[in-house]
Amino acid sequence: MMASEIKGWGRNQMAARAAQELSDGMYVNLGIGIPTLVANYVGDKDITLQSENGMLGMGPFPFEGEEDPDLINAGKQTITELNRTSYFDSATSFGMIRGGKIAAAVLGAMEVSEKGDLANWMIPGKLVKGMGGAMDLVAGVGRVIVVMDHTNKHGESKVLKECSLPLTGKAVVDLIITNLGVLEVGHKGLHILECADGVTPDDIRAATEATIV
Amino acid sequence: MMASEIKGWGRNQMAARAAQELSDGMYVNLGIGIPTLVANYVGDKDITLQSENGMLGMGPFPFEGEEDPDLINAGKQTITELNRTSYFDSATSFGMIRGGKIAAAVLGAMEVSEKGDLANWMIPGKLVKGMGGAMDLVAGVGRVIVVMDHTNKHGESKVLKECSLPLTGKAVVDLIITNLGVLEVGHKGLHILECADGVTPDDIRAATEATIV
Amino acid sequence: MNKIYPNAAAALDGVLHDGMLIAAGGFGLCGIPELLLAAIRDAGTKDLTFASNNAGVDDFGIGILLQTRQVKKMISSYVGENAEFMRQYLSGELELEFNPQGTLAERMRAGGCGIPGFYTKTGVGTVISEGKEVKSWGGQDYILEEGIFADLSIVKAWKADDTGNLIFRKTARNFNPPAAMCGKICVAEVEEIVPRGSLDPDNIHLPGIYVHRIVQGDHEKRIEQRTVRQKETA
Amino acid sequence: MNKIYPNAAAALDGVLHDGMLIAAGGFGLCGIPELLLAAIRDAGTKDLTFASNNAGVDDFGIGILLQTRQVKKMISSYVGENAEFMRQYLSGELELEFNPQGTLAERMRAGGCGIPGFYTKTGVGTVISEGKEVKSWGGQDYILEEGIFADLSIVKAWKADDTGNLIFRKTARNFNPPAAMCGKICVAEVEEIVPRGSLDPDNIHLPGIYVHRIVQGDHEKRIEQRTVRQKETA
Repeated sequence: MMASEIKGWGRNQMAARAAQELSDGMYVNLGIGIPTLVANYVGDKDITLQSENGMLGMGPFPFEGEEDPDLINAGKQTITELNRTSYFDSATSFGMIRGGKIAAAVLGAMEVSEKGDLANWMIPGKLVKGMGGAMDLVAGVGRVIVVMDHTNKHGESKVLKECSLPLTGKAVVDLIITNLGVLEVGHKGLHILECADGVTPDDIRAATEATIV
Repeated sequence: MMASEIKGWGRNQMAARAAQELSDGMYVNLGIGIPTLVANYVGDKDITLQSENGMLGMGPFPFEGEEDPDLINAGKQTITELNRTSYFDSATSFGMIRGGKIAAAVLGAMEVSEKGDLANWMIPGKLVKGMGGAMDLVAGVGRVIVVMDHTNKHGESKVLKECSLPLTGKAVVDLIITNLGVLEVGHKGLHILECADGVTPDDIRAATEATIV
Repeated sequence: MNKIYPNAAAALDGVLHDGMLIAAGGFGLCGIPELLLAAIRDAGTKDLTFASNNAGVDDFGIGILLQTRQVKKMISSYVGENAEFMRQYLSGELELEFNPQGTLAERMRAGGCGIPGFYTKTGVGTVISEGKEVKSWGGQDYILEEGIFADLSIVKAWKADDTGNLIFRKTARNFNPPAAMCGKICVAEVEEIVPRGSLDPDNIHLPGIYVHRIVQGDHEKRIEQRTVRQKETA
Repeated sequence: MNKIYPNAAAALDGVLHDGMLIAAGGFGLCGIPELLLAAIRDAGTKDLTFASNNAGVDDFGIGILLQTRQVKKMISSYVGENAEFMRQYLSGELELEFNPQGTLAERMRAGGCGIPGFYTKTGVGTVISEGKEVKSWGGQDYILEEGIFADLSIVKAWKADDTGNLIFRKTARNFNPPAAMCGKICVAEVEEIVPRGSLDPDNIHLPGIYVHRIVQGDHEKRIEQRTVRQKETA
């Protein structure tokens, strides 16, 4: 069976799996895309979401007609506040990120290496939009959790011995959650912690270029 | 006539002279002692006083019975606020000092050198209390104005070729106001800008160890 | 001390010159100094370098100065959402210095606080670290980043009093305080000027010492991505 | 997530150990964590290093820990007003590291913001610069100062909500926010705990992310120098 034929988890299942990594009392930063969905699966855990443009305690999207141009998240989407919310400036916001006060960040990725290197901001020769806050987040937060498809649209592994794209951070990733399962970044390579529904460890090995120990 | 016999200006006259250096719209930090008196002589100039423990817009002492333990100045005295007042933390306060946002500081001194070196925090072998915010102020503010007696209690010049006491700052003083007059720190030495009442330039030269050009 | 100016053009009078470095507040289109940017466009000042997290969109924010070719260089963390930007950048007309977002914010604050350099681990092992001094603490490498010292700061606040004390609203605060701190001159545009004494001294977000000129005006406050949820029907 | 503790001793349970570095808020006797200092005295923890602008007076503030010989070292800018301090210092029982006040505040903020070092011109050419790296920008020398990374922060605020959002009152804010930021664990004592949602999100002085434990209690709030003016009689 070709790795590219294996489906494993869908977007929501990956998000739900990432949510399991979060525990009560944590302050967490969620990236754009699948990571945003993680908020739907925290259940009754007391999680406070940071938006790096200057907010702790990010609430859901507003109801139609209640959008506030002064209240957006880091993806520039209109959002709402909660009864725990605080606002602050960008220097303070990244101070808490750089200072390790954010327990975890859940981010998407283009590539991850077996050493925990992360590439998610730039494809040379293509339109380059910038790293935004990603480099600060991966350098600063307590735990970096990557959520992404295991392979790209050509069926090639995105979990590599070495990243081929320019890095967002070096040796920063702690956990990789893909449609095929969960991999932990260890000192000597990756460990398979869990396989997605209908996926075997061998399926993961077959779909992975990086060293799995 | 011995320098030590010359009186020149009193404390309030020195403070009044220092106040002439301040102009409309300035943010100013006043040290303890004679510098504090400067506030009495700003007239209708729009001066905002900073207290480096975290306040802009320092008001006068409170009326009896209205003292607030949460409202003190850098000399730990109870004070009041004004309708322009803002409060902030110590890192922000010294950020504005270090960042050159305070136009002028008026400070007392033990010794000043002809190069603008200032010593006002420590006498070796004596009780050492610490520099507090003095080193930050002299390094950071736009203009450092020293107000002090021209000579010490032994009649010795406090305006020297070189300071003998440990420095608060090197080449930081712009203007020296003493009981004898006003001296500006120039590239090649001190310039007499003004003599106190009944004091001649020769009196100042006689009372000064530093080079006056 | 009169800090209040009748309009944005007056508030910028005498402080603009070709080739200057301007630090601008705002994140995306949120909390941007839209009136001052329009006034800079009208003034025609050229060869500008902007330290600003974003570059606006084609017809709003710094984007309007890209259309008129007034910008020589951007120091930014993210410049998507702007086709004209990309065209000028790819054709070599526009210089671009990418800064990680937190590094950019801290560089502004540092400049305002008299700190010419600071160490951060953000960007270690990436292109951002190229050519920068590296120093280790506890076995971890950090790179030296420099404070930004701007010729001019332009910021947008919610309310000001006439002494320049500013308050911001919700996430429109963002880069405005650090941007305001790092300029030799800071001009602030606000939605409302309130009487002295009506802002709570404990809740001034940016003390008036940082703000040299103030202008009040109507703001479009455009929303970049309108996202909503549906009210559940009972 | 329960951050509220019944008393200062409970709030410090498990976080004290001999030889630790504690960052404390307060300026003079204003805004000091008086309940937590008393609890540390009662806990008997020894060989403490305090990063604190001042050392209290003989019978209040950090002074009470000097009386019990629990302090090994002070990192401070000003230690006057404390005879016992001077006695221990002159006899060699107590180490003292003087920091300029702004350098101390910035070192705390830097530690809290993941900045291990920054350059400042404060102290250049003085004893403070001895043994420190020097670097020049624009012909001006700056010295390298290091971030403070404390084992514990103890601070005093006016009000807290149960998520740890804090607000301070007037000049009692002072070193409390930077001190709170630089500790692995931060314990805050407050005059009042208010319901969640009753603090204005725009006016939180220190977000709850920095605050791990909260205790409410009565504060003496001693005045160090009572200065007054006379009411003019009409």
